[in-house]
Amino acid sequence: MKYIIAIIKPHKLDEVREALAGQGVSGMTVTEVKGFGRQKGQTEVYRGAEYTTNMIPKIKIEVACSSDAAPSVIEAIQAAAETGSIGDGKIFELDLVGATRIRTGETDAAAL
Amino acid sequence: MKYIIAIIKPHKLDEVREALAGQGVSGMTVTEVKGFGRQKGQTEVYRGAEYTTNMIPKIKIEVACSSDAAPSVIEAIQAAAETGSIGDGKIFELDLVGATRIRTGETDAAAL
Amino acid sequence: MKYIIAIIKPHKLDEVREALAGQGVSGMTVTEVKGFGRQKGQTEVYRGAEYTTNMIPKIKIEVACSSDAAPSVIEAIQAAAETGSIGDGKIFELDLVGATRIRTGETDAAAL
Amino acid sequence: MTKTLKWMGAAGLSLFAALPAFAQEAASAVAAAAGPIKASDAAFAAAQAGMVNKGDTTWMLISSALVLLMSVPALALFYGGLVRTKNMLSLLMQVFMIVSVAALVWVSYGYSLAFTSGGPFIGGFSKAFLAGVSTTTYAATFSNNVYIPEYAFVVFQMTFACITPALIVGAFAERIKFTPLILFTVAWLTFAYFPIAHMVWYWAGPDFLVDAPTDVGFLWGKAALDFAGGTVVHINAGIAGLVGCLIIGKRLGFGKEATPPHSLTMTMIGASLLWVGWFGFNAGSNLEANGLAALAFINTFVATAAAAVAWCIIEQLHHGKPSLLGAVTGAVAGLVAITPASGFAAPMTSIVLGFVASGVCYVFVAIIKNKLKYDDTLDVFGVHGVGGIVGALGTAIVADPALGGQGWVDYTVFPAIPGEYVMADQFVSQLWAVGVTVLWTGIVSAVLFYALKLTLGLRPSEEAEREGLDLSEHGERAYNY
Amino acid sequence: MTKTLKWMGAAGLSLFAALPAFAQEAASAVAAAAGPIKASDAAFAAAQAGMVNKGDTTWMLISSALVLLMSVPALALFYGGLVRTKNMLSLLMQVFMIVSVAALVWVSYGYSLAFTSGGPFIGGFSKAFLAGVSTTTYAATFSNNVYIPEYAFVVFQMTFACITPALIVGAFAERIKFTPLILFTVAWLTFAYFPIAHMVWYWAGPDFLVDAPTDVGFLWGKAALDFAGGTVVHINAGIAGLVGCLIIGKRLGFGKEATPPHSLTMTMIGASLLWVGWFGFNAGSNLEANGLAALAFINTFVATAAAAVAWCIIEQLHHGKPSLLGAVTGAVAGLVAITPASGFAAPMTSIVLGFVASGVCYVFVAIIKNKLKYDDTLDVFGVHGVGGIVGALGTAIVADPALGGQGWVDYTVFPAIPGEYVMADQFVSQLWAVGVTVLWTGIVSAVLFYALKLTLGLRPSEEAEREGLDLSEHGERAYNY
Amino acid sequence: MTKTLKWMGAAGLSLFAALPAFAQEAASAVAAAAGPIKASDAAFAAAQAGMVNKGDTTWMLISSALVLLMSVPALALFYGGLVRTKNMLSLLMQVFMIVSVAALVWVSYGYSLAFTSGGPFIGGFSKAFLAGVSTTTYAATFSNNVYIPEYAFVVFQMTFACITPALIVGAFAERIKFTPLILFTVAWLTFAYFPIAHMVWYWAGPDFLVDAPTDVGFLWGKAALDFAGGTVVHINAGIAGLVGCLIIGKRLGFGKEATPPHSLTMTMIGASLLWVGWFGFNAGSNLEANGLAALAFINTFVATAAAAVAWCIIEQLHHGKPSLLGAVTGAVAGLVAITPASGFAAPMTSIVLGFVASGVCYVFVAIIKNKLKYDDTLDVFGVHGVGGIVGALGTAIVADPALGGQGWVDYTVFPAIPGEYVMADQFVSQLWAVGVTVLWTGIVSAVLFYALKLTLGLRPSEEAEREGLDLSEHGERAYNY
Ligand SMILES: Nc1ncnc2c1ncn2[C@@H]1O[C@H](COP(=O)(O)OP(=O)(O)O)[C@@H](O)[C@H]1O
Ligand SMILES: Nc1ncnc2c1ncn2[C@@H]1O[C@H](COP(=O)(O)OP(=O)(O)O)[C@@H](O)[C@H]1O
Ligand SMILES: Nc1ncnc2c1ncn2[C@@H]1O[C@H](COP(=O)(O)OP(=O)(O)O)[C@@H](O)[C@H]1O
Repeated sequence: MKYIIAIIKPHKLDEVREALAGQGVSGMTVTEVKGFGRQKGQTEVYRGAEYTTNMIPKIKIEVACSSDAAPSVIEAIQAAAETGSIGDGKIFELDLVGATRIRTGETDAAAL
Repeated sequence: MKYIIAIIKPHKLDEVREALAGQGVSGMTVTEVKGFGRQKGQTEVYRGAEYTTNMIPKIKIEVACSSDAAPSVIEAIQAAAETGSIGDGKIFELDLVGATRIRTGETDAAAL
Repeated sequence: MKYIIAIIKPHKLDEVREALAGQGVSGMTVTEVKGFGRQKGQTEVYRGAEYTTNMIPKIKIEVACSSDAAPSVIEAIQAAAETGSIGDGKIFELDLVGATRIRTGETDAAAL
Repeated sequence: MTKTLKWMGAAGLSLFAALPAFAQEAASAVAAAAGPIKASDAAFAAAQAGMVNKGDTTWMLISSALVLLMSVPALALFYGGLVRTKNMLSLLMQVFMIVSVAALVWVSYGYSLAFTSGGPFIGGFSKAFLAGVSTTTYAATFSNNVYIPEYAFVVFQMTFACITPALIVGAFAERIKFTPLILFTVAWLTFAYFPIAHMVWYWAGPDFLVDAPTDVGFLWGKAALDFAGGTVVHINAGIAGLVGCLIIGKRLGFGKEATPPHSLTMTMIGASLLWVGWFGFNAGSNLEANGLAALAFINTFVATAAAAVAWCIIEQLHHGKPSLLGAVTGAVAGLVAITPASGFAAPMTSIVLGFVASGVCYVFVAIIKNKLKYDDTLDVFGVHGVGGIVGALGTAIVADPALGGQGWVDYTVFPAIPGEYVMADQFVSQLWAVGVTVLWTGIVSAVLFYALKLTLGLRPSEEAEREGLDLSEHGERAYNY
Repeated sequence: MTKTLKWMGAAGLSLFAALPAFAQEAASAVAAAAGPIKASDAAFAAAQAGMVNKGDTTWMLISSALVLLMSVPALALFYGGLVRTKNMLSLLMQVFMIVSVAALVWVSYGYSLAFTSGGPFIGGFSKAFLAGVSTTTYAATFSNNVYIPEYAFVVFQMTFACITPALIVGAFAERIKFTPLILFTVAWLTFAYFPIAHMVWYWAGPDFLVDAPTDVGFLWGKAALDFAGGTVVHINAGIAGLVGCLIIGKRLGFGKEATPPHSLTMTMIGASLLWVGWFGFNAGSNLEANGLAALAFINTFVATAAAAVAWCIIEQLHHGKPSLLGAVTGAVAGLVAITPASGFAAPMTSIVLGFVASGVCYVFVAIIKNKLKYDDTLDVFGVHGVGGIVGALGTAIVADPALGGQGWVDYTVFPAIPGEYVMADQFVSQLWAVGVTVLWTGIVSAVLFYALKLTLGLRPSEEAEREGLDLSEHGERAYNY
Repeated sequence: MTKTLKWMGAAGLSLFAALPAFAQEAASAVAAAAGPIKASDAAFAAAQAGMVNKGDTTWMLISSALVLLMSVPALALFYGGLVRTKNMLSLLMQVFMIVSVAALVWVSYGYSLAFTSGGPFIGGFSKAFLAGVSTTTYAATFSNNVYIPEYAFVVFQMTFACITPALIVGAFAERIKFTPLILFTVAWLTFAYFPIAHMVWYWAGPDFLVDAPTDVGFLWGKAALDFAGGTVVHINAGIAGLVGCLIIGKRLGFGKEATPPHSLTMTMIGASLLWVGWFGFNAGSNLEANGLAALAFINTFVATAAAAVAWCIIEQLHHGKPSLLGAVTGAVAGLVAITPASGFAAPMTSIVLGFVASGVCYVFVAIIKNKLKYDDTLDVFGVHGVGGIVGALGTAIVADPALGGQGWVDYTVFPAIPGEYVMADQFVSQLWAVGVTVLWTGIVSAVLFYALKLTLGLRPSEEAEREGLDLSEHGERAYNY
């Protein structure tokens, strides 16, 4: 199984969720994060003091899926999250050695 | 070593913490996340506009532990977090190749 | 490639970011988390009711990097985040099997 | 401010009832001596000065402060709490600056255009930049031989000119550029607010009308009853908002993205302070602290309570749960509806009016709007426009003395006497006021919005809108927790 | 409102001292002519009208607005800030709707039951639906020959009836169903608040008591001093809250889960606005704008300041740190304690009263409650109940002219004269008021809570409680950042 | 409160213009009989009592409530919103407790030191603990033969003593220990505020000055004009703040870490309530509800609006975007600048003053401070110090009758008569007031801050500061969402 972590632009969340649903991915976990990278943030000015933060609000999506599903899941996310402008984000793929559904105790594939 | 990620219902956090303490797990990292899955959220109505969000507030727990401890840790979390109703959450197990304690520079087992 | 997760004290974020920049790390993802460990929190008193929370505000940093860069990245974080007092945090290293840049579709090394 | 030939006497009489005996003596002394005072009187100013009561002056000043409170922070919070976090600050900014700009426009030429003699549709420039206004000039009330410092009247009226354009912004929240909005505000005040205020509120005054029975605004002459601004403020703003949201268009993702209020806590604070401030708006509009002001005060209180309860009951039946947003929306609908009727109704009829207004507004806000799919984001039309119309027409009913109302009084004689009330006639008067206001402001608003849309443009770029107006228009965030 | 035979003269005399000379002449003219005015007088209404001062009317109207401010948003925020995020909105909703419902009940029959002649324990229905109240009817003050518009009195008293039941909800916050709470409110007002208000506050009035010395409420007859409602409002609500939290039971996870206030910022805003609004509550209760109102105002200010300082000092000694929550809790305790004494004490004795009340409340809130482990969630009993009792009994001390107090005045003669003050007797009168209030409201509240618990049920399901009342009861969230 | 020999007549005359005829008669009767009333008069108290108007009493009480509103919650929120979340609560706490402590100090000996006869620099202890103040003692206004209850004057002045030290804390926000701050407050009030208040505001009163022309404070004798406290409150606090932030030093990470305001929403609420409350501060300072109070009211309104607009325009030009923080900062700068001029300027000159003050403050806040790199965290000096000086000096210009100002009136005769206005002379008087205030408060503040720094210490430990004062000083968090 794979554990996929995607960093996307906040307003892309709905599209990504739909795309994943299209892939039959039944669940995901979402976290509000701040991203640091090439994209530069808006300049904020408070009483003449300028702040240009590079910490950009992003959404982090975590999805566990079977190894076979992984490529299509990644593709789906990439397609849905893309805007073409800097800051679209990344998709990271990790190995998932085990999964358990708390409610039932089912494990691995059955747990997803 | 293993890196265990558990998604649980928010009100279960204390019980899970106690359970982990019982397993001699000295530490953990907790994040407020939103979960998407089988569980359906409350319908909210604002001036006649209905929203049924599937993004349910959840708590994400990250615990690093030795490979031997992993099974009992997972068990402990599962037992403590279970309510039996949909949305209890998942436990994911990943391989952890290295750990470092910032304060001392100790690594691996010693760092946990 | 490696996926590095570091838990640090919030006020150390800027220093860590500079240190990583020094290592030529172009990006990272930051999350506000709560940490549970040896460090004890401040006692809060509300109308005589005392709370001593062990959930300490921490910052979680996630950095994807090449396997070769990993050791120096970890070192840099450790050096920058250290204060010597309990609660400085941890650095965890996981294997990263794949990375994709959403904007371009580039993968792996090129995606970072 | 009821500003019709007819009803004024109501205040007049109740005043005579309420004035301290010795004052009465003083007053009637004057009256006996010279009937209504005349500008020609040698002792004119002194005579007026002798008719000022410090209790009234205090009442007008504190009422003015209460109406400012309604704009900032109350309205700003009521609106701001309902938008998404990324636009919170833009709402606060829009309301705060509209109030500031409107105040400057008001003292520059607004007061003069609205409250000096001119044609039936607009006043003149004789008091531009407050020329001739001083600490020793006085404004008439609705009672014979009762005056207040003119500066107090200027500032009280100013607060109305400040809040009205601010009410409009809710209709197109989250998607308007700041500078064009400010330009719109100035133009709209000039071509919509001041004329309508003049039409509805200008008149010669109780002691002077006798000699100048035609020196009145157009709708005033139509004898419409509007105690505190149901037409000038609420219908006026409600229609402008509707026109605006139609011309500006829907928000990005309207109907698709969920846009729950980012802080109902702020909305509740705003609604509560609106309620508190509205006493200055309604009871202050009596221009005197007497039994009639107390009546307007209690009517404002109970109509609001009734409307809040009604909305909750409807929600309970419709959705199974009463909500805070519903309660405060109903409360505001009740406040809007009682505004024109506050000095005419009885407490019990006010409660009925509050119930009815709440129900009608609910239909527009929660049903019709969702059907027609226009994006009146914060329901400016649904609450202020609709509630204002319900109140304006309802006033014809609740004002009937047969229902315990205050009726109207004939001001063409001195001292004023009660007039004979015919509900049907009054209803026609009310229809005139509503119709003219809707048409006038609808046309003016449409012209102004289109002009700005085609020149400066009204909407920010898609990206700016998506990022939120706080950052894109003002370079700030509302919260940095 | 001090409503005892005894003290009224205090106001009476100070009024005579304060009234403008010419008014005095006018007044004494009346007096000389006919002594106290009589309802039988042909010129009755006119005579009363001649005794109304617009300064007083303004004061009563603005005081009413200030007391509404105390309920919404002040009390709602003070309470809401102290609960967990998931229940914030339910507190705002409960307070807002209790105020709305109470207002409707008040004008329907509450005013009549509380303030018309009837038995010593309850009034009649002669003024139900405000029958007979008009812009030309007047209410008595505490001075001979001084009146205010009756509508102003009705609305001022209404704000008290609105806030009292709202105070109760803090005791069982985070665990009550909305609809039963509203039903409780209506029943509790009817069987607890109106009778106690009548017992403590009803009397014939300064100009009429002479002829009807027995036309007074029961506790009034006991000559208890309660300037602004220590018994009727605070002890009444405090005891009802205690009974409620005992019958409803503790919150889930009480004692186990940490439940820190979700926003002390909101609590501080609420406390500050409570302080500001309380001037209307206490000084407004004088019903006139004279030197005595100014005394009540300054006493309210300094007692609060003293209580806030005292709480901080105690915390510094007890926990090593003064806290904001402590400061505002102390401030409210001081406000509660000075309420019954505000028009009787001197500023310096008010400070002492504030210090004492703060200390006693601290013991109940921070020590005894934690010992006894009952879940009076927001310390309604600990602050309002206990503070109210301290204030009610302390009034007997601070009112003593020997300590600079205002004492009492004999109203059975016209014009009123100062009475001879005996602290021990007064203390007994205060004990009567406290005892009767505690017993009456305790029994009524217990009966009502049990009745509802056994019928509709008072508590939401465990799951609903855990999810939070905002979503489960109202289908909303307070924040969507 | 303008407190100079010169201008008072302005109020005097406008009063004679404004007073009800019968009152005028009454007054002139007294005047005719005995000219100014004399403390020696047998009928002294009664005579004064006959010169009290309930409209004025109501105005002073509500104005006092409005000024308390300015401190809590307004100032606390305005400041608190601008700091980081971890220090929010410490600001709320500091303001709340400074107000409480100042109130106790004021009634203990502050009022006596400031407002009893003594030397030109400080009063005496004759009214310590309010000895001799009762419900039947009265305070003079600025009009002959017009009085208000002394308690009302004591409490109104008290609110000024409460807010002034609270203004200071913004300069060294996020880095001061609580207890030393409270000690500083008590000492600073005693050695800086009371003396300056006495110098600027103490005088014998309009009816007594004739016989005691030298019984005045030092700066009063210099004939400086300060209607509502530009010197005593704003320059005084602004300079103390500057001295404080220099002696205490910069925050950790100043210039390095970004410290954006944690909640501009709270800051906007605070600014809005400051605006509303400021009407009590400025118009209340007239001590009477007449045309002059209405003038001060409208001037306060439009100067603020103008300053807010000006700041936005400057930001638009300088940074390309107008910001909410800029708008409210400008508004406060305008409020500060109009304070000393509010009863002297005309509305149009007030607008000019608002524009100018906004521009000058912008330069200090947004440019000079960043250049000089001192950490006046919330711009207490940049807004209150600088704005206060602009206003104090500008008053000499706008008060000129040639520019529509109120000028000054000679009080050494009875009744008062207008004086001849020489702008240059007046400017010199204003320079005196500014210079003495700056020097006096600068020296006193420096001594006090150093003394505390060397004894108890002013700053928390680095770790405590980094963790935030909320937890380290008060053991609480502002938010637990
Ligand atoms: N090396 C990295 N490790 C973890 N997250 C990263 C890394 N680089 C970028 N990110 C995340 O991806 C987001 C987008 O990256 P950025 O360089 O801004 O744009 P792009 O992905 O288009 O090159 C960043 O805001 C950050 O959250
Ligand atoms: N494939 C997945 N990857 C990551 N997180 C998931 C996945 N599926 C579910 N989750 C998380 O687990 C939570 C519970 O899942 P859900 O399907 O609602 O109930 P259950 O676990 O009882 O089947 C979700 O809210 C989500 O946070
Ligand atoms: N086993 C663990 N798994 C995940 N995170 C941990 C673990 N142990 C500690 N942490 C994180 O590291 C932080 C610091 O750990 P702590 O024991 O308090 O201090 P130190 O790292 O100096 O020993 C904790 O607050 C927690 O966020």
